[in-house]
Amino acid sequence: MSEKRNNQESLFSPGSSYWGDVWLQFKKHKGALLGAIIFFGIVISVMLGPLLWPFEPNAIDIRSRNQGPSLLHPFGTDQLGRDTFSRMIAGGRTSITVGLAAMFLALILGTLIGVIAGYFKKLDGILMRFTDLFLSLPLLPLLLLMMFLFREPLSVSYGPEKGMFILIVFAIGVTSWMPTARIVRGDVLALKQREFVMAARSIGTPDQKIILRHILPNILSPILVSATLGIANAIITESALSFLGLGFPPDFPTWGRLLNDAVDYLQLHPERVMWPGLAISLTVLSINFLGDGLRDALDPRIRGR
Amino acid sequence: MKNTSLKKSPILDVNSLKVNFQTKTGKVTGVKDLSFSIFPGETVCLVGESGSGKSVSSLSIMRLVEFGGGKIDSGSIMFSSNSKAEKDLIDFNQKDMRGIRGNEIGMVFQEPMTALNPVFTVKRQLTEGLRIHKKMGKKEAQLEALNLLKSVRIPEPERRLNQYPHELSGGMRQRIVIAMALACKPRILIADEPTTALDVTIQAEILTLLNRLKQETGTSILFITHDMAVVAQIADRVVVMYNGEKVEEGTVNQIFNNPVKDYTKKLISSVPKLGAMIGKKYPEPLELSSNDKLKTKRIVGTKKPLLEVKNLVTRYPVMGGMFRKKIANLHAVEDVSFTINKGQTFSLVGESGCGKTTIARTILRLEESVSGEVWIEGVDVLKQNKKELLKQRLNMQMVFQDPYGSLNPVMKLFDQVAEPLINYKINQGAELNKMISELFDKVKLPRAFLNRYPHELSGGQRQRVAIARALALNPKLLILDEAVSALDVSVQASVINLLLDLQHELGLSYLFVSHDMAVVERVSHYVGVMYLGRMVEIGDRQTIFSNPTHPYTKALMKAVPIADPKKRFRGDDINFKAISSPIRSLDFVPDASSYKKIKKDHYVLDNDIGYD
Amino acid sequence: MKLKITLLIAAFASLFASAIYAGRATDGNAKIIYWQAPSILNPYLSSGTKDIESASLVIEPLGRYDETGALVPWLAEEIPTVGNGGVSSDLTTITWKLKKGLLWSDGSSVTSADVKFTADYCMDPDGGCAQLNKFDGIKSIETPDDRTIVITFKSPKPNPYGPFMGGQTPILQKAQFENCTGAKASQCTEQNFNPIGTGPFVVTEFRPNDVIQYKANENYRDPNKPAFATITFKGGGDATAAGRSVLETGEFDYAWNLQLAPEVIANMEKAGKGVAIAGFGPLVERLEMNMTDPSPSLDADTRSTVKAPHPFLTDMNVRKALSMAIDRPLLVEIGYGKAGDVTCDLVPAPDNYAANNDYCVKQDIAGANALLDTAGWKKGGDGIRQKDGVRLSILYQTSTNAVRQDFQALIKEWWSQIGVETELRNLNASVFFGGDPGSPDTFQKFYADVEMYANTFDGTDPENYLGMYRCGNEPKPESQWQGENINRYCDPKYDALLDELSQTGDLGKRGEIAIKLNNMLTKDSYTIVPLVHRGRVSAHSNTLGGVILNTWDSELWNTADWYRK
Amino acid sequence: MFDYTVRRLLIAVPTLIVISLVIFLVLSLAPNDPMAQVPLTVPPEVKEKMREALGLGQPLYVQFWKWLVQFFWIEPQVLIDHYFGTNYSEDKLRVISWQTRAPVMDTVVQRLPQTLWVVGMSYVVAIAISIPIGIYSAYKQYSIFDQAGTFITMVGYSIPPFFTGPLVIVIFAVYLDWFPSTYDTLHEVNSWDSFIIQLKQMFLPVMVLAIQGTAQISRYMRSAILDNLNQDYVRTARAKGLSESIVILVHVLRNSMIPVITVIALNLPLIFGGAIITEQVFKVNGIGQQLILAIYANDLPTIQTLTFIFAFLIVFMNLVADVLYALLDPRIRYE
Repeated sequence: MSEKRNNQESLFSPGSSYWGDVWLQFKKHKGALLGAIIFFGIVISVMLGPLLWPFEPNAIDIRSRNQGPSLLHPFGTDQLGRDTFSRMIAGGRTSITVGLAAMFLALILGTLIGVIAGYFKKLDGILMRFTDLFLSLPLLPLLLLMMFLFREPLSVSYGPEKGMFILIVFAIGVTSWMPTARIVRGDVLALKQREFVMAARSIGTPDQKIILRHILPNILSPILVSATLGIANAIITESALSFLGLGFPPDFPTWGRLLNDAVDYLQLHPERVMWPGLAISLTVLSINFLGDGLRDALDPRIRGR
Repeated sequence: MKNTSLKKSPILDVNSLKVNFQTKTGKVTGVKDLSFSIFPGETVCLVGESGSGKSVSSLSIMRLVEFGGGKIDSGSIMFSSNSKAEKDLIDFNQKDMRGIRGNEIGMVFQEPMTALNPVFTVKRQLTEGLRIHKKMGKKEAQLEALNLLKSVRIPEPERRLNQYPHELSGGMRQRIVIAMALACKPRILIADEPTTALDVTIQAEILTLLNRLKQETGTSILFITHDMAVVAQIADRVVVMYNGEKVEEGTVNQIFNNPVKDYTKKLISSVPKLGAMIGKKYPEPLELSSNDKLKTKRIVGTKKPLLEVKNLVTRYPVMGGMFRKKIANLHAVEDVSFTINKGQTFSLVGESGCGKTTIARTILRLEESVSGEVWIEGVDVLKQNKKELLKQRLNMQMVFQDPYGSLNPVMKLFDQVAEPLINYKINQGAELNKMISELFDKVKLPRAFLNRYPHELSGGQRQRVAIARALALNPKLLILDEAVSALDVSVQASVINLLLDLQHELGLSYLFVSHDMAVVERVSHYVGVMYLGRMVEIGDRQTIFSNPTHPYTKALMKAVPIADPKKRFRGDDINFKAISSPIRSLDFVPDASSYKKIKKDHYVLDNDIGYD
Repeated sequence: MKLKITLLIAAFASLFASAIYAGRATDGNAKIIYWQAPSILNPYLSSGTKDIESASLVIEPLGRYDETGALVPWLAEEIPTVGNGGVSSDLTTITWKLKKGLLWSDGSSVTSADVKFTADYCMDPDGGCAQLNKFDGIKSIETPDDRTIVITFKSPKPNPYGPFMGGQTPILQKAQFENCTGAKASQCTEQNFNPIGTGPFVVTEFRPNDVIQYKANENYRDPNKPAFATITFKGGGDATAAGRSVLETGEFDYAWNLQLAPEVIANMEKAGKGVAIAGFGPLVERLEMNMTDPSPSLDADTRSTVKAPHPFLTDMNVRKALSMAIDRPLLVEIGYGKAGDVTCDLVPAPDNYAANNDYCVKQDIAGANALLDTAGWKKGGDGIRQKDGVRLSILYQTSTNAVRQDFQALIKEWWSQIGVETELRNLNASVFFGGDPGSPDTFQKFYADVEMYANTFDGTDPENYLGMYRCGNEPKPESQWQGENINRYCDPKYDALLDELSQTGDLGKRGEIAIKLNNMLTKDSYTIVPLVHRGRVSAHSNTLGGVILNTWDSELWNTADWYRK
Repeated sequence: MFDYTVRRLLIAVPTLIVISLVIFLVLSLAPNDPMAQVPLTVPPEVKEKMREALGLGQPLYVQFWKWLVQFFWIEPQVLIDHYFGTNYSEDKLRVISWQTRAPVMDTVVQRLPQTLWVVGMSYVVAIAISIPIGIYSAYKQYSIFDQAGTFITMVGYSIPPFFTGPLVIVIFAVYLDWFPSTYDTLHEVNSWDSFIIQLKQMFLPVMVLAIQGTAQISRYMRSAILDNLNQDYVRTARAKGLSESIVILVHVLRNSMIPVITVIALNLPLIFGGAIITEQVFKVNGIGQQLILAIYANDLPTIQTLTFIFAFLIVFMNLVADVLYALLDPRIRYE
């Protein structure tokens, strides 16, 4: 044991920080690097796209409807002559925002529950039962039900799009925190046995400070990894809801919505399925690779090699 | 030892072996240049500190190093097998190597807890090699497995066959690993730190077992260890390694009595030898090099009590059954009392699970006790509420065993040492910086380390950081829980000296928790020996070591290997009594500890605790 | 309409064809796919089209509507009219006479008692009958003999063809359903899943929400029919898959109601396995203008009620301009293709009642702008017209549905060209049409300025349909927001004309009045702005013969005549 | 082992009851109305009558209690009657679907086998594909195979089944005409040929579902194998001279299966979710499709029963996984 560690030690050039090291390892994972580049590329183009691209996603141009890809409309136009590229950008904005927001919610919930369950022994039993309960709930039906339940009240108070956004984020968030909670709990339990946590207690660090200073920074790796998986999951779930007719309203583009609308045109205008399909796959894929690389980079056992 | 074997030709001849590892920063050398040979029937010890390349060498001989990313770059490993003439193992492909592994060379690893596959029975794992190499049938192999278990002296061998590894104790598991390695009667047994993870009594048993097996079967042993005391107990010849290279080679007597190289000398002098303190009333630092002698300080301390532990009881509930209810109690600490004087060291010794660490943690209220009192500075720590306790922690601080685990890997060292000061709002800004810098000076760490992260430090350096952190609040008592056990000998010696220095300088009191009798002898004023949660013997250090009275203390003393080849274990069969379980049923009422006074400051437990 | 002529020709062709085929149960198996799966085979317990139509292969009414909307006798010998004496001259009784020798599929005879039982079954107050409105106003039913049924109404019924006319009200066998009346109706699973009927087929297996297996009825009244020995009726999936399985893969012979984009259907047809056919009933997609003020600032008792007139939609010029700005042919092209027609009428069919207006066919943005200009609606700085501080800002709501959202987007675009600002809103169909008085989002509450949906009427008589727009029939808090006068239209002249219609028995006269009523709502007042006359597109394989698409009755009304080419 | 299993069972019971309560409450709070799909031509009074006939408007606790009794007391009796010819359940009110007016459980019994077949088969296929991929990827970590395997399985994971479904239909059913696009639920297997037809019609839905599972399982398999490859016992096994195939396929695999089994069970909700969509796309008459139809039709008793059955299946499969876990891992067995 100790020998292996010493070996590792000698490998670290002095002065390198923890994150610098993670970055070094991360760079080694070519897939992850590519994934990161693609993902951030997609995010940036989706966020900045509307500023640069001349077409509005909802601007109708009846004369140029159902066009294939051209220089003017690189992705073609739809049945109302709306520019598909600008719709893809608008859709990506929603999909990625939903993904990120739902992921954050799930992460916060999962981490909170995981940390509390792992750290406070008294609450562990009940919180884990609670987690198991959620894990046994049939998610898709539950999601569908939640759509029915809350879409109206929310769209009244926040408008159909914002209301739907809140609902979808909330619904995906509260149904996908469990794996994070489980992993985090396990790691916190292990971490609690580590002597530096005990040392922190013995030097009088209060519980909440121990969690903030010592526990959370050290469980960042599982959290980050489940974050990447969470984004991917949320994007797919949102599109599945759109497919079942329970997502955003039809005039509000998201990738799932665009894909679903285009499925009918699969044979007639195959490019219409391709764009959103490609966008979803590419995003999810790149995030997954990103997560893979992060996991490897953050895992000290692998980092040494 | 007789050197008749030297006349024969070696079984194994390693010649300028060079092993590299491919890592992200390029090639890293595991073994630079190593040559040695093993002759029939002899035990060669490969000794060195961590990172010296000794394990890599053994794995290279087995050609297992390739599975860990290593590559043998050059050199030769000539092996004369049973049947064929001498061959270079480096030329073998992995398929041919399989005929050698387990068949002609057996191997035993360090961790008996993980070396066995948890999901297969002992029988299955024992017979596997036999069926492959010896082409035995199922029945035959089973019979042979039973014989093997008998030969490694496992009690109830028939029952063990159908058990799973987790049902066995660490000592039993290591015996099974040894049985597995010896199953096909190999010409060489490679034992890679086979006793490091074991308690001393079990270590002694395993060492005698290996010695005996060697005599019975004539197997040569390549024994890898970092522990000079173990080397002294078992080796015929010793190869000292440092940084991937051989430093010195010679017979065990040569190495211990007339080391040639400085490194070897330093290594030998760093090892605390049991009995080295005979006749010295007070602890004093180790003499690491000849010029250290001048600065020998004796630590006298005072006779004023600082900490008094009275009738401490700590139990843990054992959950089980269908409803996960409390079904039993683990009696970790049972009616223990002792006193620590100001400026002195009280040591708690005992084997794993005896409750010594629990006591340390209970005093700090890191674990909660069932009953008892812990008095320091006129207050009972166990009765204090959370707020008062926080104040109390200013008096006591702890240093933990694992230098890798006791520091937060993602926090800068400065922040970690400053944390207690920030918690107690003692200092801020420039003054804080100054204070931390001084603490680093105190533990002899360069100030440049302040902004580093733990992984950039070596084990010893980390332990110094941990000590600095513990000292930050200027406590009166430092609880050292196996604080030097995980360190390499040379590092261990310097940390011990640092601790003694600090005690001398600051008048600190130590509660020193350790399983290493030799270290305890070096640092203690008073010693308490623990067994199954009870203090079985307590007294001043000299008395305990010169006149162990309780049978358990005696056994413990007998089991400690001494770093002197002249003081080897005698008996053919050392068989210590297995430690019984501290788990008792809920209605079990333990009797209060009663002690027999042998003389002043020397008490022996009178209760029947199942050890005699 | 051209299409109808084609259909007629097709019908004749099939008549000839039917003369050719060999006889009962000789053509093997036919496969029908409905993308909505039938869940029950009793139309009295479900109003779903899928359920009614899948049941229509088994149980039959006394009379049916044919593909032109004309009444044809089915189990009855003839359609009773005032002319043939079947309907009393005071329009209060109707007398049906069953055909001779009719047998149930179990071999027993069909009698008038079965018919009377069926009426009693539905009119049982505890039964929750889905077709109860068809039996509205019935005073008594007598069965003077085994074949005669006399239905007496409480008041004159110019259109007495409610009960037992069309697929919704087929005859149930008394013997089978005797113990299933009232509250027990829903527990008779076996009966509801396998009703004994007089139709060309009998159920051999029913898997709710999935598949029905039929075989030819041995006791069917025409010994040479049906041609198919068995029929498999598969339900579920989506319209695309259903269309594909008929038009492209040829796995099925008949697919119902292909609500697909026109070009998608056209593309599927290219595979050459089958053809899409269209038929039109009176279904109209329209805009309804809210004549009352939906402003959220009003309290619940006033909002969208007649107490508060709408700030600008009460101006006829505004409504007219809004209608003029719409390019209906484009809407048809994008949304419905073959399955749609431009219409300016609320009642576009049947011919007798259709006004056949064409005032709205051509889009006229300039005209609309000019109209608003002269009416005093001036464009403000933001391009939105206003008058006396009232801005032409419209909340335009409809149910969630891809075609409707396309329409919304297009219409919003056109209206912006005439200086009208539009906010779009779409609501889940089950909420929008759900009628829950607690929900603010039902189409009845009309908390919007304009809403779009489609509606139609049963059978061929629009009296009740036009009667919806009677004064006082508007949804309001006092009526728990129930009522059909969605746009809160109120014109005493309209009501008087409605009264006249209810007293008129003569078909020609009725047509005239209905057209007048239609024009009052559309052409004259623009209270209702019709957009598209929606038809239905179904598809059948090239080898399936005898299909006559009928939108007035069950699409599967003539399966007895279907055959394999 | 026995204690362990019984404890798991005992935990499952309250879990199921709480789940049923959650489902019930969520459902009854939903503002959907079973009459919404009724055509506009049906007047409101008639709708009101129909609504009453469905038994709406009773207090919540009465409905829940009624459902509990019907589901846990009467339905088992029906089952007993069915098998033993007794008539305990006669004239007792069962859970009746609003849509079909038939006992929900009758339809469930009819449809459950298809769902179990499709989900089960896709699991088998997914496991059969992913385990070798996982093992080999881990064994040759960062090799071309590993990278490609990762890529392909992730592509499979990232494409949602509602997209793959129509896609494979267009490719394999429309253009290539290899497989049918709809699942013939009436098909009976009674000969070799009909068996082939059955295989053919199951092929597409099973594949679409399996693709999703494969990605996840092989990822977990890979990391479990990686974890175990670093373990000391692997070195011990090699030091014994065992061949690599025995080391990996016997020693490592058995240990790696332990966490993977849990993951497989934990993924069940996801697969059931996928099954709902796949059944919808291929018109397989499983309970997933039934659920979607029931949701569209606001058929409360059916939604309730089906959601609960899904929950039950998940809990049950988790239980099976726990027991398997214990069978594979002797450390748990004697806990």
